Amino acid sequence: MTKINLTYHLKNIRHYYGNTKVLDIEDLKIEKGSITGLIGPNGSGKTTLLKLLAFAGRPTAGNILYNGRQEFPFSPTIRSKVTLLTQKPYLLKRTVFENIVYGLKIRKDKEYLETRVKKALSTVGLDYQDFAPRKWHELSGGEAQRVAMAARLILKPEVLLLDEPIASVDAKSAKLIREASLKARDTWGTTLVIASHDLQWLYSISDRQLSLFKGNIFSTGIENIITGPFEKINGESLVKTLGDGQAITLKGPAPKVCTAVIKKDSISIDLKKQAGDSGLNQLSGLLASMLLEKKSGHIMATVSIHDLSFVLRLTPDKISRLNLYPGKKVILRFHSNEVEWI
Amino acid sequence: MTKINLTYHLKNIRHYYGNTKVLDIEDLKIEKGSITGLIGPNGSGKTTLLKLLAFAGRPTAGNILYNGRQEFPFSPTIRSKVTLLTQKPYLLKRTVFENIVYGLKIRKDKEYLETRVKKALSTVGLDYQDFAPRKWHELSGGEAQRVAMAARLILKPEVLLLDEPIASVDAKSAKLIREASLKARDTWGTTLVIASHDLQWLYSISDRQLSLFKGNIFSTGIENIITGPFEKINGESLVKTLGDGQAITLKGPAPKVCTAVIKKDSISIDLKKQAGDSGLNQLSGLLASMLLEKKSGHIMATVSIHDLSFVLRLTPDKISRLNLYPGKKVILRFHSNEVEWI
Amino acid sequence: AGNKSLMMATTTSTDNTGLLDYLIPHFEKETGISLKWTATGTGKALKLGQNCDVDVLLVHAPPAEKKFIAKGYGKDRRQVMYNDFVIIGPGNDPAGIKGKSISDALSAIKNKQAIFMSRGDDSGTNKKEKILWKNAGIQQPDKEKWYVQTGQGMLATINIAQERNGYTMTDRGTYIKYQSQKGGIAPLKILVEGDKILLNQYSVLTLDPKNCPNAKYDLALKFSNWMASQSTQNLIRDFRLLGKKLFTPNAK
Amino acid sequence: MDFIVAGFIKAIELLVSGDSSTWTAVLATLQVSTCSMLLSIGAGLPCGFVIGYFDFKYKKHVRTLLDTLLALPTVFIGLAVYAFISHQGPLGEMGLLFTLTGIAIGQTILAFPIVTAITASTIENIDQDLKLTLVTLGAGKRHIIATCLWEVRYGILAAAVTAYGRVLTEVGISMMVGGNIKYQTRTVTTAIALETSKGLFADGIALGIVLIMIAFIVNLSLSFLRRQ
Amino acid sequence: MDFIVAGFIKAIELLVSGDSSTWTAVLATLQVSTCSMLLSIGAGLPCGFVIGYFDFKYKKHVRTLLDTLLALPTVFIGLAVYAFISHQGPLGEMGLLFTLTGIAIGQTILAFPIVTAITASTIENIDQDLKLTLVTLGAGKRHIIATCLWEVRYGILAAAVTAYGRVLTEVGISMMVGGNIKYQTRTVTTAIALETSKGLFADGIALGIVLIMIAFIVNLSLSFLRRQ
Ligand SMILES: Nc1ncnc2c1ncn2[C@@H]1O[C@H](COP(=O)(O)OP(=O)(O)OP(=O)(O)O)[C@@H](O)[C@H]1O
Ligand SMILES: Nc1ncnc2c1ncn2[C@@H]1O[C@H](COP(=O)(O)OP(=O)(O)OP(=O)(O)O)[C@@H](O)[C@H]1O
Ligand SMILES: [Mg+2]
Ligand SMILES: [Mg+2]
Repeated sequence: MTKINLTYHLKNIRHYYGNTKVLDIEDLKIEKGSITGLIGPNGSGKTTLLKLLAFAGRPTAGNILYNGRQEFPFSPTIRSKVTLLTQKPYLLKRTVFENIVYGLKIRKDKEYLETRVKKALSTVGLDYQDFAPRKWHELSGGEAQRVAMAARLILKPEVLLLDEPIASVDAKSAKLIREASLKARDTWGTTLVIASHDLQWLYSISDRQLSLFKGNIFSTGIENIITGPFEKINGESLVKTLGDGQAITLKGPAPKVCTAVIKKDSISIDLKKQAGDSGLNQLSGLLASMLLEKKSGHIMATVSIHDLSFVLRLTPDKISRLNLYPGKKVILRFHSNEVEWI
Repeated sequence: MTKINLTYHLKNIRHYYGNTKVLDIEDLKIEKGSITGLIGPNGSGKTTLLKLLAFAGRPTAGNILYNGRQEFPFSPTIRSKVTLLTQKPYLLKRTVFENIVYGLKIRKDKEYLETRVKKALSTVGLDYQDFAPRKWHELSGGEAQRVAMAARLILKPEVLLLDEPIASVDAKSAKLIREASLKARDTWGTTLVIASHDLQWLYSISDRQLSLFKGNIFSTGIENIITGPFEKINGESLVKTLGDGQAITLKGPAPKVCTAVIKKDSISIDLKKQAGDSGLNQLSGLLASMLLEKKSGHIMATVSIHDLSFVLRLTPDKISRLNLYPGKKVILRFHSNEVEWI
Repeated sequence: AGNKSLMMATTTSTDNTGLLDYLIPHFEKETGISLKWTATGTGKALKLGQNCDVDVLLVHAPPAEKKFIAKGYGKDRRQVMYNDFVIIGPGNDPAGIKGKSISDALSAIKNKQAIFMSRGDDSGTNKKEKILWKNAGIQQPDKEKWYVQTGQGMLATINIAQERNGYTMTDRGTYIKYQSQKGGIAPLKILVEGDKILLNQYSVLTLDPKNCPNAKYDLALKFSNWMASQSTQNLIRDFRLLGKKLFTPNAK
Repeated sequence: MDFIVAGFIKAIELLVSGDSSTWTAVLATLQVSTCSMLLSIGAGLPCGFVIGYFDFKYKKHVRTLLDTLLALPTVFIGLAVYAFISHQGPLGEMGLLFTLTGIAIGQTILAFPIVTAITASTIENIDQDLKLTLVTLGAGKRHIIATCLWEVRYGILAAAVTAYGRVLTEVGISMMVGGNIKYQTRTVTTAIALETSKGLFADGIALGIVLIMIAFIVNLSLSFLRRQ
Repeated sequence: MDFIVAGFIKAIELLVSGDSSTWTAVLATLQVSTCSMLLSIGAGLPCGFVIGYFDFKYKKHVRTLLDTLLALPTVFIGLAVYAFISHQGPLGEMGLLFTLTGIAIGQTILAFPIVTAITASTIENIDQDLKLTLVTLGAGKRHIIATCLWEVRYGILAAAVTAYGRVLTEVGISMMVGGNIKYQTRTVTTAIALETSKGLFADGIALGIVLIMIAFIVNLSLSFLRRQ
């Protein structure tokens, strides 16, 4: 019963480049028709994970179940149903038209090509007359990216994996790509996994967010990561001193990897410091931006504390109450126990 | 006197690919030590303009004065002083270290290479031990982008042209790249021109913003562009009806190109509609995001009206007064005369 | 067989002089047998016979031919014609061999260390040359500076001799061709000729059917007979290269 | 020197006068070279693709071997083919000796390593992103081969043209396997060798020019495939 | 067939016994091929770069011409060089006829179009982004040439190896210009031709194997340049 709705089930995946482990996922389930956002700094393993999900390579260890069955690269199921928009889209040395129909031709699907290409191009905001006959190199960076996207959308895939689809795309096109992605899910039941550094955009499209950090996955979405080095004080407290003199104190077993995760729900915001126990961190910073999370109606706020950024989720209520706006000085508060070490 | 401080002076630049005009700049001056932001949708000509500024090609027509003198591709001045980070950074098939020192070696500058590479890598947030010995293909997308950036920074150029430097870079690195750019200007007097789709980031770094649209330049920064088609009413009013039933009415001579520009300073925000003359557009929409413009302390607000986005600049005062937060319903107001046609 | 055709291996001299182009149409007309030939060095021609890749041979290396038959590869060696070899050299004759006997001439060349070009390719001509050294009582030269082995055909060797101002031994036919190519004023002249030992005998060989059952023995025999027939012998006698008589028929 | 000039004049004469021995040699040359090129491309492209595309354990060794095969002397190939198709060889029954088919077999062996090696090194240069893109668009193995080869078509063209030049000009195989039989297996190159051995240098030059003209016409008709 | 087996055995004998005529031929072959390869690479790489890198008006025509030159018959080149360096030729005074230097000149002419054509088509495949990157990093013309060639080093290697195979195996030039003079200008290939014409097929095969071994050793020592 439960398995029937899982598009992917990853078990004990480890992936190495040479001797370096870049992916370490114990268990990850992706439901049919869901849109999963993949967040993480450069080199955290997003592209690697997407390639594995596309079965463009095999993990060094572990199993990937697709629709409950173990599948392998080049299996016919995968080939016809899963498609990946690569991070650096590569266009074949042909016209834009030929590029877009390439996947269809492979599937021996050759009907109404013109109409379908016209539609695919308009979904990414490009004009058929102008762009279809162009050669692959007669495009700007963002135009090429959008052509590659159109070549994926036209396939009506069961799974659509997008690796930074809006990296060099303008705001209007980013919106179009969001709409096209949502439409794919709604009309064809497509499952999407999308990696992006544009959090606002990613939050506006995805049902659930996964954070990747050094190959480890955190399924609760964007989190605040504080990297070491920490100073050890009194045997159990770890302290990171910021450039402006403020300090963060955390509790935990002597960590070797020295990276702390503080969930955004553990952080609260205020205008002034309060009295509290010694374990309470109270840091003063500047509210940098406020973005609407469309689905929940909540607001994602970014607070800069010297050279660290913290993200937290606020209600409109709270904002009105504290009269918050970007540029305002605020206090962030979280307890030194509210930390996970990785 | 005035000319002495100009790094670039572009006069009557026209650039064509085949028969298509992609750039049409009558007069553009870029001051020494300034940081210019280049904004514009995909295909508007940003990359083309940057290539011309780098003297990597000649404009079809027109002159580019560099430090008051007309220069040409491959002239020794340009070669040693101007450098461009291309939109699709290309790494040579060598190690990261060799990639970063390539430009120095060309300049026969071979002292303290290791120390300088270490510094350049740390400026873009990469660890020397880990990355310097890697081969060009053993990098993630964002890491490659940052290596390319380091290879430009190490040259301490007189002019640094950056084409979407943070397109696939994480938030932390985007910050580092901003700091490195500012530092380059402050310590070496570098002139920077930066194209990016990330307006928040671009506003946080640039002194002045140029908008490109279909090869035309608007030197007042980000503007609101409304593309046709328009319906003509009463011989002089042009009306664009939005999907949600609202309509925008503009005045102007029968435009052929059908693109309207409304400056952000002509737009005001309110919570309720007011009485006004028939030329006043009052559109209801949703406040989508608020970003801090660090330098001015103003806030850049984005308002979604059906499928159009409007950008305007607000003071903290105004925000407090109207109690604005992302997600709030607002009214935008501008007069139908306040329009430029291109 | 429906298509009566014969494959022959021969030496380059018969082909290069044009003799075959002159004779074979007669043969084909008279017998209705079509004849193809491949012209190679004598050694390779015999090898092709040994491997049964041809049906008949026309060659000029009597000792090798006899060995070929003795080994059971060939049969019916029939002498059909001869021409002769000559020693040629630069007009100023630095070794002074003009008019001398063949053995004296070779000794003079050796003593003067005058350049001598040898084909060194084990061809019929080369084999004859080796016999001449032996007859003159001179140990076969090989690495001596004055003894140059070209490993090429006759004409190429003559051309090299001319470039190097050296002596060489050649069949008369090739010399006539060389002379004509130089417009009659060839730098290399005939200096020694006429000795009986300089005769160059051509023979037709058929292949032993025991070794090559598939070879067309009967047709080969027909060709051999035809070559020896009086009318053909007359044709050979009448053959002229650049106005000069070249081959003397001597079929028995 | 004069014979070079004479050769040029003679080349035109030969072609214009419709000299039958020249024309049959031209025809024979075209036949065998076309045949051997088709065979060697048909076999060499897939082999070159496999060697260039995949990473396998002994790849470097295979490449070294292949590069070594580029130095197969034509006479050697001629001898080896002869050994097989001579009457006493294992394929003697087929009667391929002294035929154009025999020559074509030898020339295929000559051209195959050239096509394979250059194709392999062209394919090796292929962008990793192209591979990934094809796989993720659902291309099967045949599509990947076809598309990759098409992406590097200018490199493939160079491979073919180089091999063609080699095949067109080789003498050793044609001589050994074909036997240089007039009106039958005489090709332009064996004819050149013959004329040269006769000392008719002008004729040799003339036939050489004829050969170059063949190559020129072939390359001209291929040039529409080139990048504009 | 037997002579192939015999040839293998003989090849080993020849090398082990230190047969002087074989070893001088091997030495001569190495000398001329090394010399002609150095010259043709020195000239061919820059030419190939210019043709492949720049867009100029008659580029397509130049490419067609170059491809045609790939089909220069060796005998033709041999004759042409002979015409210049024979005693009656314009360069007769230099005494290059029947010398290894003469052969090397001819082989350079043979290898030059191969190196140039393959280099050009490799360079043509270069990423536009590489060009732009180099220019914007301040590379001058010499740096651009050097770096581009280094970026496509595997393609260049293929060009060199192909040309080397051609030079190593050619007979026409060595025969015509060198004269196949024993202990002097006899190369391995002209020796093969000679042995074959003598009917000593096993010896021909043996020398062929010797030549292939030379190529193998050269390629083996080049293989460290290959992509790992
Ligand atoms: N080689 C080319 N041939 C023809 N047209 C081209 C070529 N390169 C770019 N163009 C066109 O020129 C226009 C400007 O391109 P340019 O690359 O400068 O845009 P851009 O502003 O950098 O866009 P992006 O944000 O997508 O990078 C676009 O319309 C593009 O389609
Ligand atoms: N071919 C390779 N060889 C060795 N290491 C590699 C290779 N490709 C990627 N890596 C490393 O693997 C890690 C994960 O890379 P990946 O491309 O998955 O990151 P990413 O999350 O997609 O980053 P980005 O945001 O920069 O695209 C990085 O540390 C990277 O340096
Ligand atoms: Mg990535
Ligand atoms: Mg661009």
